Amino acid sequence: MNAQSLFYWSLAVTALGLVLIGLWGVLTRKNILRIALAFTLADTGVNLILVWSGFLPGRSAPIVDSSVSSMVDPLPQALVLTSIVIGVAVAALFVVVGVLAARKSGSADVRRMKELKW
Amino acid sequence: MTLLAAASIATGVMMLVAAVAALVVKKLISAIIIVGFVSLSASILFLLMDAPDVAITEASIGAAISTVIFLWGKGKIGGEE
Amino acid sequence: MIRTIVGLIIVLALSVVVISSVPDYSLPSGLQGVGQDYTERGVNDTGSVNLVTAVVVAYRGLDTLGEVVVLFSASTAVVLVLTLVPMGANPTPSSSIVAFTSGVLPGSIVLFGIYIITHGHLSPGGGFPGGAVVASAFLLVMLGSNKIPGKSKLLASIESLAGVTFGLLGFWGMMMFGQFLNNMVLPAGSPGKLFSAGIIPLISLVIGAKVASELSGVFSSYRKAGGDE
Amino acid sequence: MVKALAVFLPLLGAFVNAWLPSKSPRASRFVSYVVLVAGLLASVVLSIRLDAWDLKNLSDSVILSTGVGAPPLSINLEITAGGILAAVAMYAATIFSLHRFARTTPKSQPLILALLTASLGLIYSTDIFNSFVFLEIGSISTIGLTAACKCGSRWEAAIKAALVSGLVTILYLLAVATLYRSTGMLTLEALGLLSGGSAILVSILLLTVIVTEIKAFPLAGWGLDFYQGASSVVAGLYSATWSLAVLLWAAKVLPLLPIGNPIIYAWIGAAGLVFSQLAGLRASSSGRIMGYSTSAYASLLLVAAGTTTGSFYTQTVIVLMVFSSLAKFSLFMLGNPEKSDKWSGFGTIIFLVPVLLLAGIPPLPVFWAKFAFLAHLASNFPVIFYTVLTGLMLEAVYLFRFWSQRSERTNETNPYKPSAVSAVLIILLAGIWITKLSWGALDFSGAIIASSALRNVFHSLFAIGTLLCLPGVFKRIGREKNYWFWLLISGAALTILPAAGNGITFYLLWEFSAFAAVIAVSKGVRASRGTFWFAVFASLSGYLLLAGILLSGGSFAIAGLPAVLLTLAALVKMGQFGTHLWNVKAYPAAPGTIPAFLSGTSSKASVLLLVAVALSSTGGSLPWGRVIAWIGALTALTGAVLAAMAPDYKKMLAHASVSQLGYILMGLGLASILGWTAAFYHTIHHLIFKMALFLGAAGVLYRTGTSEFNNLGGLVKKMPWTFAFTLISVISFASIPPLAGFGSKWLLYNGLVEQGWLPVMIVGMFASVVAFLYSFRLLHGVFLGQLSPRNAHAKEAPLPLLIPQAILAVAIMVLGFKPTLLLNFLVPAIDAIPGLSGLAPIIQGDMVLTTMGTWNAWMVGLMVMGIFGFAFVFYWISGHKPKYVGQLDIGFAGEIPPSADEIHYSNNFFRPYKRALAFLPNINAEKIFSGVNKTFGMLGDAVRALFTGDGRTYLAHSLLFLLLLFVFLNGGM
Repeated sequence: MNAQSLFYWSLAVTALGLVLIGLWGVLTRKNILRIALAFTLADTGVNLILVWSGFLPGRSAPIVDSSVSSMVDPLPQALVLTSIVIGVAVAALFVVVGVLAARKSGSADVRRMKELKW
Repeated sequence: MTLLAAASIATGVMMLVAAVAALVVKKLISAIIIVGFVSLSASILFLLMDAPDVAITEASIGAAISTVIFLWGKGKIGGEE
Repeated sequence: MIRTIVGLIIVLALSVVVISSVPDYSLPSGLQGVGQDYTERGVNDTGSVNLVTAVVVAYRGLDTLGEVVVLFSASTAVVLVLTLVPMGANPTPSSSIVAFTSGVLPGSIVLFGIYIITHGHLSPGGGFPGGAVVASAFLLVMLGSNKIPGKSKLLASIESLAGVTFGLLGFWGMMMFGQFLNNMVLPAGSPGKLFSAGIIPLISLVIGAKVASELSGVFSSYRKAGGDE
Repeated sequence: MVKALAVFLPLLGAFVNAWLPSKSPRASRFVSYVVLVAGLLASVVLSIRLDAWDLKNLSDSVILSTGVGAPPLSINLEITAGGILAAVAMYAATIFSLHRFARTTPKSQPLILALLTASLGLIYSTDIFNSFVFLEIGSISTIGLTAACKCGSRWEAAIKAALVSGLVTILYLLAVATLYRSTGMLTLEALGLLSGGSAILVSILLLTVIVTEIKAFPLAGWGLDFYQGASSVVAGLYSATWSLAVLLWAAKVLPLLPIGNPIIYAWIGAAGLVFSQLAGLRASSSGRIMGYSTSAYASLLLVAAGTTTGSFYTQTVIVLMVFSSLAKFSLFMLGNPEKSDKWSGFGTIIFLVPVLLLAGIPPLPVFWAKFAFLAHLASNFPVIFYTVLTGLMLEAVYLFRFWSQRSERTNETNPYKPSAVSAVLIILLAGIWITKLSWGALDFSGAIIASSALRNVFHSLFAIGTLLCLPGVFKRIGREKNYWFWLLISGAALTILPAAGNGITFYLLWEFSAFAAVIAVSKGVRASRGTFWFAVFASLSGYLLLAGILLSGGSFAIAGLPAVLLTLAALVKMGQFGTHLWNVKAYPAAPGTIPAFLSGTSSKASVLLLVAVALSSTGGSLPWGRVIAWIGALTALTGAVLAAMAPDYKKMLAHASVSQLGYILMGLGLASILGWTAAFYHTIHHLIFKMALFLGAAGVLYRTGTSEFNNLGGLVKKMPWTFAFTLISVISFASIPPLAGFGSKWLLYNGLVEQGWLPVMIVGMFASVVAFLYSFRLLHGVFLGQLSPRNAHAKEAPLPLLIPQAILAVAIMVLGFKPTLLLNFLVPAIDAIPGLSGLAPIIQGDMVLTTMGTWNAWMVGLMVMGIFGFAFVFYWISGHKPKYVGQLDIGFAGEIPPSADEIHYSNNFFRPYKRALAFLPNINAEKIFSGVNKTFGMLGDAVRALFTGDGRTYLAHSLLFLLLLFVFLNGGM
């Protein structure tokens, strides 16, 4: 494995690792804010994967100057811009709702938020 | 290219360690700061992947604004896990 | 404990699923599909030098409109929920250092943000990061002042006006070209200049205003609900 | 331009609304209404342009292109005809519900408009990332609306929705990245270009996302909690807009997924349908019940995606999903179930329509889609068909229970909400419209019963029976509500029933009649339990009928399983074989003349069904005729015993009715000319005397307000005419010559002897003996003995009830003395049926000759009257004086006298016989059914233990589902 593909695949491993760690946190953490943080981690990982899916090592950023020849794919970057903003919007709402739910159940522990079930 | 590989691996390892730390560390406030740090590192990776637009956005929105949001939430809930 | 282990097993199995689905571990040789098309004809189609902006604002403008709506809905929801629920806590008064900094810095931050917004089609940046930067200036102002800001009419007006403008620009494209959000209703100009790329700078401005005002709205309602650090 | 207006107007409205100062709620409401109505108009224009309303080519579309360039560079919205119909429903629902938001939380209007925009965008979107953006708008506005509307558990509901939407985001974006990296495109069509590992990865990711979002079992947990926790107005708006949009989006994406064999969808759906509906049986909160119903429809969507294609798929999905969403919308709009509900007559009906719609009862629109869909399944995927039908039956049970529980609280005013009423009206209009479109499927040639003579018998039976019940409808007791309309509807459907020329027509009319009768029963005082049982058994028999018809290819069965199912349908409808539970519950609960209608007239529909089944098979024989006859004989016996023990006038008649229908079964089971003649004769005879008895009971109830024997007695002095007519009926059904009942029994026993079915005959005869017991009790308990002081003011029954009885009594006399009037008509018609065994009776003047013997009605009549006359004269001459005994004057032979109620002489009248029968095992239908109920309940509890209420568990469900899919697809492909 040469340095270029090491660079390329190490990025993928980092991104996937973040997603998996985030999901693990989501499944196992009890504090509602901690779960929100885990979602943020997984989101970051997914965004990295998206950008990575259009990435080619050794090319330039998708801003046209004199040489049009070799650029990375602009589309995934555009998608990630959208995804980041969506992520922060969701996080803002999640935190507010989580805070209110925690205040109602008297603790931030999701195991206490089981009024609705079955 | 070797330099890039080394940088990306170093950043990646750091991020993964930090991510696990954010989930297991006792204090919620530390976790929030660590997640902010992970976001910032992610924006470095974005830069490495030739995505300056994304890097700027991630740094300003992912790292800064998200952190403020979480800090607010922590302030409202109070206490630790 | 059981949950931790089960979670670990699920996640590991998930990693197996993803890894086993990767077809091959070679490097991609070049761009494929629409990515190649964008790099070849992006500048001609839109007049924007920054292809990411070209995609965000021109080709996939509908996504961006949708994304603005996401932010809009989230901020409306946050403001709505927080105004309906009295939290009772007063914000703590800020220290003099913060107060001083917050008096000085915001002006230059806002300028920087506006620069990022308006040069989105020329250099990295655009509506989203620029708007976020402007919002952070607002955040600083808010942290510095000891007063609880009232419901800002200005914010609401900017938010609404920007949104309506975005929508109307969409209808303009519809009328001119039969294509919602077609950006070429203004001349493309010469790529690389500030006033070029059709209405991309205009839409960037609208997006920037919208992002800035909505994030600020969220902060302001947080502030009113108290408890920020 | 119209296209853009139809999609984006609500968005503009939302932006404007965000600015309008909160001090002028009227302005912002005005803006909302303007954009909504304008958007609705634009959608309607588009729908007309696309010719969407004939539901034929729902895949036709117009393109709304956006941005610069063309796909795959830019994004198109594809406005399909089916989508625009859904959009019209969404607009309408939003308009209907806006006033409630505008009053309570005026600032939520931007969110409502954003939700509508997201819904519209999602159903039109053709791009995978674009769909993601709309998905996010939708879930964010839903979460916001949920959290902002006053309701106890709103935050918990919102946080669970937020957790799930977080996971969905991650899985979805992983799918997007994989898709883009493999194909370089983001259009939905690009899904078809995938292959190998990435195809599987994208498929399992998107399938998990879809199953989670549409809330199909087993990933429905969050949705159930959401429906339970959100306020009803939010849940209503949600189900009519966002939930519908997600379903239609899923319907669009599912066929595009690169999965080898889509039958896997159908299996997920069918299994999920049964399991989730089992769990639904245990749900008590009405929001949660709606959640389970939503899950059922999501599962149906999966089944449809797995088993159908092309325009049939689109049509099925659009009709099922759009109208079930509207139904749920109106149920939610009808009020907050947690508060005390306000129902009265009209409100109950308004409330019932959506329930019937969800249960797929004709002629509501969902019925047509379900019928065609199930027909398709029956002929192509029988196992999935049975599974789906079971699930639907379970759903019907809890929906009816839901309805009966809620309509129990009936004593308040202000019954209905305008929005719900409007939605229900739309549903009804749509039902009429779709019925009109499907009109070609109906056939009124009467082909299912070839013999026009027999057809006419049924036509006239149903018509006359209904007419005789009508005069009494205005004599209602206490708080009984108007039911004449539903009686008329049910009777009209019955009257047309024999004209049905094919299976679907028969089924339609059958269900129509049954559920009009259900509504009529619901008008009684405290009738909700009785109505519930009636509705459950009516839908059970309806589903059996449906299954039989569909399995025999839309017609009536020749043999085998379909014939058995059809026969079972008829038996359930008759109340045979242990299903008498519904008769015993519904008749006493039903108001006024409804029991007379149900027992006398409506039960004959099942005879018609049996005849139709028998006629379509060779030899006019029912499947397992001997078994049928045995069922009839045993039911005749047990029904008679139960009737003798019954403590209540109407309950006794209900048991007696079941018992008498058993004789008809014996006759039909014989499959001989004699047997069939007996069966038809008894059908007519039963209609006559049972209606007379129940009308008499209605009169007694009207004057005394009670039907318990403990409170009756001695009414002969107050109601002599009622007594006279009841006496005639009793004599007749006790088979005492010269009245009509003798003939039917005589013919029947002749037939049984002719075929050598002696054991059946012995049981039948014994049942007739027991019938004497209850007929005596009936006369004695109600009319003879001492008058109870509480009935001292009672008067003769009103004329509208008496005159029909008089007509029926005359008919009994005429039939008794001149049976040949009828037999002259019946025998040739039955003789003409090919394949019936045995010889036809010969009619000579007043004589009826069989191989067994001769029956001369005049002679027999005169002989019996002579004997009676002799006995009467003897009694009169002997000068025996009656001794009058008070009602409570009974000896106790050393036993401790219990309470005053129990020492009434009518109480436990046949106690000695009960003791004599004590050696028999005490099998109680109610116990059996409650046992069945309990078993289902335990199963349901086991299933719903999945939904622990912990949001993280739901996320784990999704991920485990994904892993299972991976294992399955890798193993299966």
